[in-house]
Formats: sequence, C-alpha cells, structure tokens
Amino acid sequence: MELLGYYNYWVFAIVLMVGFYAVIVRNNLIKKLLGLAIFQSAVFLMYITMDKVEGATAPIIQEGVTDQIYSNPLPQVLILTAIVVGVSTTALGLAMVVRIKEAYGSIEEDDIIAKDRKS
Amino acid sequence: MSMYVIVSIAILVTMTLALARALKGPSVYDRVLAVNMFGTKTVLLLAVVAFFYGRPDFLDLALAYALINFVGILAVLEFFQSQRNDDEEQAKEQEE
Amino acid sequence: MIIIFAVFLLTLLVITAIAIVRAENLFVAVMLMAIFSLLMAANFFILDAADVALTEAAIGAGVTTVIFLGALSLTAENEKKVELSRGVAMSIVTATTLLLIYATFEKPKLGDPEAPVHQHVAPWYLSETPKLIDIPNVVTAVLGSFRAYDTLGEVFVVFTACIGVLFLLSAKNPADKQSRRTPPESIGLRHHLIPKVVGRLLFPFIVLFGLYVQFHGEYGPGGGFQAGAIIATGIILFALLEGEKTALAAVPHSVMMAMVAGGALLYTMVGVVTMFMGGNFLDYSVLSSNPVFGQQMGIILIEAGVGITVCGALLAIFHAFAARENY
Amino acid sequence: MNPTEHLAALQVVVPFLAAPLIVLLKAKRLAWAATTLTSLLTFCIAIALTMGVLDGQNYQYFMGSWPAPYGIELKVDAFSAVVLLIITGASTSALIAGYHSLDKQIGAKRQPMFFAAWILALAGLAGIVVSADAFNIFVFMEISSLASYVLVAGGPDRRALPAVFKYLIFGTIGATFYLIGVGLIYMMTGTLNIEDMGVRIADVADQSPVLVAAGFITVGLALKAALFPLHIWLPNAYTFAPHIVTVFLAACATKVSLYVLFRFDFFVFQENLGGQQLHFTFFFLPLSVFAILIASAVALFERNLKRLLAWSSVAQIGYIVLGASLVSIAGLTASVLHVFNHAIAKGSLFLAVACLACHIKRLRLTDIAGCAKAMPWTMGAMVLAGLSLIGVPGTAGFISKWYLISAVLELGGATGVFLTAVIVLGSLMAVIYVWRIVEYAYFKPQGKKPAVSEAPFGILAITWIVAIGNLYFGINPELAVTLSESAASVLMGHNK
Repeated sequence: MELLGYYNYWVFAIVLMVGFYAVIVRNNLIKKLLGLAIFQSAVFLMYITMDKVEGATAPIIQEGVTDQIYSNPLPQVLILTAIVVGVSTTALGLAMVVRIKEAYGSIEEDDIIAKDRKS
Repeated sequence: MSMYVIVSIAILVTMTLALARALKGPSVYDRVLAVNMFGTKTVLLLAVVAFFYGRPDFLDLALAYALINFVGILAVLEFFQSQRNDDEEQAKEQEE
Repeated sequence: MIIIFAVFLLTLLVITAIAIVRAENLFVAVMLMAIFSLLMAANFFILDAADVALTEAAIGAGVTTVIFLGALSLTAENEKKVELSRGVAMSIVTATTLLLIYATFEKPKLGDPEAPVHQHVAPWYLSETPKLIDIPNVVTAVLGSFRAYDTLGEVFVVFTACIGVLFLLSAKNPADKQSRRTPPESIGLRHHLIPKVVGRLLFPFIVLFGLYVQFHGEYGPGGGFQAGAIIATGIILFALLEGEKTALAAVPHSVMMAMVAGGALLYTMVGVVTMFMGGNFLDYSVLSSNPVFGQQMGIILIEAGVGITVCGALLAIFHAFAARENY
Repeated sequence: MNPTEHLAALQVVVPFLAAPLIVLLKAKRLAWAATTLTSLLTFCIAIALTMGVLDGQNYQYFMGSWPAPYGIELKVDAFSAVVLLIITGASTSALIAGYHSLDKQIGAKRQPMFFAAWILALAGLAGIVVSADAFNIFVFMEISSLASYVLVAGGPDRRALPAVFKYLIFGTIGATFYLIGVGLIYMMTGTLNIEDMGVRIADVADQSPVLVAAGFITVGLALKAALFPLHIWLPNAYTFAPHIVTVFLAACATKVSLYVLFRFDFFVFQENLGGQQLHFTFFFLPLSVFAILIASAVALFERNLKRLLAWSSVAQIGYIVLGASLVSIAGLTASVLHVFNHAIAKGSLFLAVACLACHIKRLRLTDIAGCAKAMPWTMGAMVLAGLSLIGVPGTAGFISKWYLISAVLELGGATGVFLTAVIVLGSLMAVIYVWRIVEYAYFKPQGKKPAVSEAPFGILAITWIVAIGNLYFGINPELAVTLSESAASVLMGHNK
C-alpha cells in the first residue's frame, strides 16, 4: 500500500517512454504522431497526479458545505491548456503528413529519404 | 458504499474484456465494437464514481461522454464507407 | 478503494499504450488511441480533475479520433514493418525511464496533503476565489481570471493550428495534374437509416448540451473550451450524416473563419478595454463599479471568446481534412 | 491609459490584436502591409523598452493586476531588451525585404494565413521573452513553434515538408521535456513564477526530482536551441524554408530558447543546486566546443549555400553557449553580445541570399558561380556580413569574439589556451567557408544560366542597412556592450 502512492508516477514514466520510443523508432509518420500524442498525454497524467489531496473533492465549491477540502485547481488549469496544445500540434502534424503523402506518395520515413537522395 | 464497489468492479471487468477484444481483433469490426463498448463502460464508471464521491452533479460528464462516443463511432463508419467507395471505384477502373 | 481502481485503470493504460505502438494497422492504432484517451479521462476524473476529464473526453476521444481518421483516409492504412536504429533508442528510453522512476522516490506521495503544491499559491486560490470572484468553480476562476493570460495564449495556439492546417491543406495537390478523376463526393451516412434517425435526434441535444457547458462553466465542470469542442463535435456529426456539402452550406467557410478570428479578437479586446478603463491587461475588476461583478462579467466574455474560436477552429480543421481530395 | 506603463504587455498584445484581423484581409498586399506595420510597431515598443532599461527603469507588469506568484508576471530587463530588439528588428527587416520575394513563393490566397502565422510567431517569441512565469513561457513557446512550422512549410520545394515534420517532432519533444521539468519543480515548490521558484527551491534543492527537473529543462531547451548534437532538425528546416523566413528564424528563434535556458539556469538552479555551476560548465563546455569545431567543419564541405550558412549557425550557437558555460560576468557579456552580433551578421547574410534568390533558382554554390558581375551590390553586402561572421576587426563579429577570448583567457591555464585555440580555429574555418562563397561568386566562370541583373531596390536597401549595421556596431559597440554587461550582471546578480 505504501508503494501504491508512487504508482501513478511510474505509469507516467513508462507511458512517456513508450510514446518516446514510438517517436524515435517507428518509421511511419502517423505512428510517430500517435507516439507524440501518447508522450504528451503522459505528462498530463503527471500534473494531474499532483493535484489530488486525500479525501478531497474536485475544486468546485459546494454551497453550504464548510468542512469539505478541495483538490488543487492549478495543475488542472495548466493541463487544460496543455491538452489544447497537444491537439493543435497533432492536427498540424497530420496536415503535414497529408502533404508529404501527396508530394512523395509515401508516409514512411525511409522511403522519403530514399526519394530525396535520388532527386 | 459496498454496492458502488461491487458495481465498479463489475464495470472494470467488462472494460478489461472489451479491451482484450480491441487488442486481439481479429477483424476491424470487432475492434470498432470493442471501442464503442469501452466508451459505454467509461460512461457508467464515471457515473458510479460520481455517486461514490458524493458529487452526483458530475453526471454532466458522463452525459458528455455518451454523446461524443456516438459521434466517434459514426466517424469510423463514414471512414469505412468512403474507403469501400474508393475500393469499388478502383476495381471498376481496373475492369475498364 | 478508489485508489485500487485507479491502479487497475493505469495498468490498462500502459497495456493500451504498448499495443498502440506495436499495432501494424494504423486504423487499429487510432481505435486504441480512443480507448487510451477514455482511460486517461477516467483517471483524471478519479483524481478530482473534472474539468480536465471533460476536455480529454471531448478532445481526445472525440475530435482527435475524427482528425486522425480524416488523415488516414488520405494516406495509408498499413504501416511498413521497418524500424530505425533500435538499440540506441532502447538505451535512451530505458535510461530516461529509470531516471524518472528514481526521481519518484523523493516525490510527495499521491494524495499527500502536506505536499508543497498544496502549501503555496493553490490555497490562496481556494480561499480567495469566493471573496474576489464569487463563482463556485475555482478552476474556471483561475483559468479565466488569475491566469487569464495563459488562456489567451491557449486560444492563440488553437488559432495558429487552425490557420496552419488551412495553410498547409490549401496548397495545390501535385497529383491533380496526373489524374483528372474527380473523387466521389462524400454523401455522408444519410442512406443508412439507424445512424440517420439517431443522429438527427441527437444533434440538437449535443448543441444544447454544448451551450449548457458553456454557460454553466462557472458552476460546474466545463467552460468555453469544452463547450466549443462539444458544439464542433455536434456539427461534425451533422456533416457525417448529411455529407460535406450540406454541412458547408449550413456553416460556410467564411463563417468559420469569422468565428476563429472573432473569438480571439473578442478575448484580446476585453483585455484592451480593461487597459483603457485604467486597469492592467485583463483586469476585469474595472469593467463594473462592483469589482466582483466585473470579474464575473469578464470571465463570461472571455469564455465566450474561447468557445467561439475553438468551435470554429475545430470545424475548419475537420473540413480541411475532409475536403482534401483523395487520390 | 498611460502607454508607458503597459509597454511590456503591449509587446505581445499588439501582434495578438493584429493576427485575427490579418487573417480576414482578402487582398494580399494589404495583409503584407498590415503585418509590416504591426511588426514595425513592436520594434518601436522594443526600442522604447530598451531606452527605459538603459535609464535604469525596471519593467514589471502584473497581468490582470494579480500579484506575482498568483497571477502571471511580465518582466523586462537588459537581457530581455536585447532579445526583443533582435526579434522585432529581424521580423521587420525580413518583412520589408519580403515584399518582392514572398509574392512568388506563396499563392495569393494563402498569403493572409502566412502573414498571420508570421505575426503569431513574432508574438510568441516576444511573449517568451517578456514572461516571468515558467508555464506561460511554455504556452508562448508553443505559439511561436507552431507558427514557425507553418512559416517553414511555406517553402516551395517539397523537401520542406519532411524537414518541417522533423522540426515539429523535435520541437514538441523539446517543449514537452521543458514541461516535465517545470512540472517537477512545481511539484517541489508549489510555484510557477521563476523568481519565486528561485527563492523556494533552496529548501528542496538536494532532492532527486529537482535534479531530474534541471536535466529535463536543460536538455529540452538545448533541443529547441539546436545545440550540438541536438541540432539535426535545423539545417534542413533553414534550407528549405522560404528565404525570408530563414532570415527571421535564423536571427532569433534558437536564441530565444537559449534566453530561456540561461534565465532558468541562472535564476533558479545556480547556487541553489549543489554543484550546479560545475554541472552546467561540464555539460555545456564540451558540447559548445564540439559544436564550434564539427559544425564549422561540416560547413566547409557543404555545397548548398543556405545549408552552409545553417551549419554555420549551429557553430555560432556553440560560441554563445561557450561564453555562458564559463559562468562569469565576462563570459555572459560575451554570450549576450554574440547573440546580438550574430543576429545582425546572419540576418544580413540570409538577406543577401534572398537577394540572390530573386534571380537564381537553386542555391548550390555552383549555381551562384560568377554572379558577382551581375549582382555586385548583393555580393558586396554578403562579403561585408561574411567578414562580420568571421570576426574581422572593425565589424560587429570582432567585438563579440574579442570579448569571448578575453573571457576565456580569464580562466587562465591550459583550459584558457585550449579554448582560445578552439575559437581561433573556428574563426579560421569561417574564413574558409566564407571564402568559398566569395570564390564561387567572384572568381568562377559564370554558370549555364547567368544571373541577369541586380535584385530589386527594396530588398537590396534593407540588406545594406542591416549589413552596415555590422560595421556600425563594430565601430560603436557601446550600446550593445552596455546592454550585454547589464544583462550579464542581472543574470549573475541572482547568483549572490
């Protein structure tokens, strides 16, 4: 039970690195973007983990309840922004992939490099 | 309290089963169904947890999930439809 | 008890993440990505982040999946089985993971009320919000007022992404020269009875719910960003059902651009007006003789700006992908 | 409203107001004009801020009037002023020069979007510099990065697309690393304000999350700053971007990341983390030496003019980091000075490249053979800027190299001599690669398709104005030196 308090952070580290691995190793550009999305989501998990307070509830103040404690609102605000940044990056990346496919006829990195060498 | 716990465990088990189907496939339709089911279970889990935490007003969230899940699945269907159209057209061109 | 559920969900999350990376069929990977984001959202909810869970659901499971599918239908479905230099990558990844896990042991534990994050700044938000802004949702108060400048930046991130996607996808397609074949026009799903009936029934409710999330954001989870995403999802549903053309007739491109620019402009203008009224940028207190009321007014205005821009931007991005000719 | 109070905020608000309006403009010339005017206005604001800083004024601005750790604080000191001048100046001169060439490279319908992205890149970069809040810096970093991806993707060659995709992947990884680092520090201190972090971190400085955070922030920002060996995204992105965009980005984009890196390191980590000063030196000193030597060596053999200059940029980043890695007033002064002088030198070099590109389509060295006859003014500006890049006395480049060498010699001993040798060697290699350009342009016979005539007057005039800036700041370095010295003492001042 003691160690479970860190479990979230371990999952954060593992998921982060699974995404990172996909970004650097996979050859397919869409796969890279999926990896990038996982990579960013892992960071969201880290921030949200910090905000939890034992026995607290979401930071929306209930009227008439005085002894309630609330979790930390700040990491939530930051992550709301970060999620938006994540989806924006993904959309832009996908638009590039579509253009690459049209220009090169492939979305595999090694094909593209090979085609650039030829020209 | 214990009722919520049992319900949550049941939902978690169903979620795991749905996930297993999504991972194993074998056909894409299995996976689409699995994703849809997973979405439904998430809705239920959120509803149960909202009651568990004593904040039933958070049912809003479950509602949002339910609505959006539907759109996601429709997008998948449309994706398959347009792909099939493409395939048919290619087949026609080849015949010609 | 809930913590154990969370641990279970997190384990599923790791499995899903690994499966996404291993999947060879990209469509399967995108489907699993939807599950990944649902799991993530459930975790956020368990960790008391209701607003974030709502956003992750609308964005991760909804919009991201739709955009990925749009891109997939323009590219290829299967991945070629080649991996780049695996050994180096593996060692970098393992080293970083170990480093991060090493760092955890001196971190405050999950839920520890004594953690430094709960000692500084955050308690001030929780105690001052009822006095200074007087709305129940502290997340909205921080988002809309205390850190409104960040939110302004966020709006411009969406704005940038939107014009970026439009810029990229408005370039000429080099393949057009080779084949004159016009692609089949997207007819939507209107020939399928069940989606049509259910979809038409749901569409008004989704939009209504979006408006509710927009205006209820001060009291419950939600706000401009989530509302914009939900309404955009509703209109995307309409586009899926009735086909591109009808949807574009309902919300033409110029309207989308006006929304994208108008929302961002509204937000910035609120800030400029507060400057002219003698406050600092985005200091809503000067908007009214009663500073608390001024704050509430400011938050409502900027949330409207956020909602309009996000809705317009997501729609424009969706249509940009959908309208791109598949060859 | 008294505008002088709001100057720091206006630096960001003005372009933010302009961007949505530019998107809606239909006529492309109008979009260009609006963008240039906005950029000019921000340049004026930057000048006003710099003058205020020189008068000893301290610009501090609370967004929404909320006090510091609760709200977001903006702050402008001498270091920020230098970087702001570079950003807005580079943007303005590039835009004026772009009147002719952008028209050819980007279709009329897409121009409003392109210019909106430009102004957003400017707003993002300026936003990073004025902000004193770690998370806010992340948000603006993303605005500027997304906008610059769009700008680079405007390049006509299809190879721009994979290059910009790589740029996106690396940029996002860098920014996410930074976000992880900020999160870990926030976890241990509970604050996001950089100065507040510096105060509160002292109690927890020996704990592992903070050390790991320092690592992530350093690596993430080094990635964005294209510090060797994390530079691999840079050469292609610069090569295939529209020429005018290269002028803008080469002059300031990587430097802004370095700005954040130095600020974070000197405000938060130094003196708080045990041995940070040593770690900082041991991490950056070897990397900067490698950057100078290897990137210059690659530039020697490069056949494409733009890529050659891009590699030279990687080497120059090495000089900047080398100065800072010494962790001394003299070193930092040299660093900041080089940020400024290199921006002018590289800016004018790429402007000259844009002039060449008016008539020469591909920019391999063989393509520019003999072009000096047809384009004497362009090549004149390029030679002048090249001299500054090498560091010939009388040019701006000389001043920063001089300060750098004297900072290195302050170390004394074998290290001092070795580093001096590295700097001299790097400059010698610069002589060779600049000479290669000159050799091709002046002494090789003309290629198949000789350049017809000189570049249009507008772009040439701007190129010469910036090129003469190299001479001006080489002969009258007081302004740059004063700013750099006070920037260095601001950074080191935190280091009690």
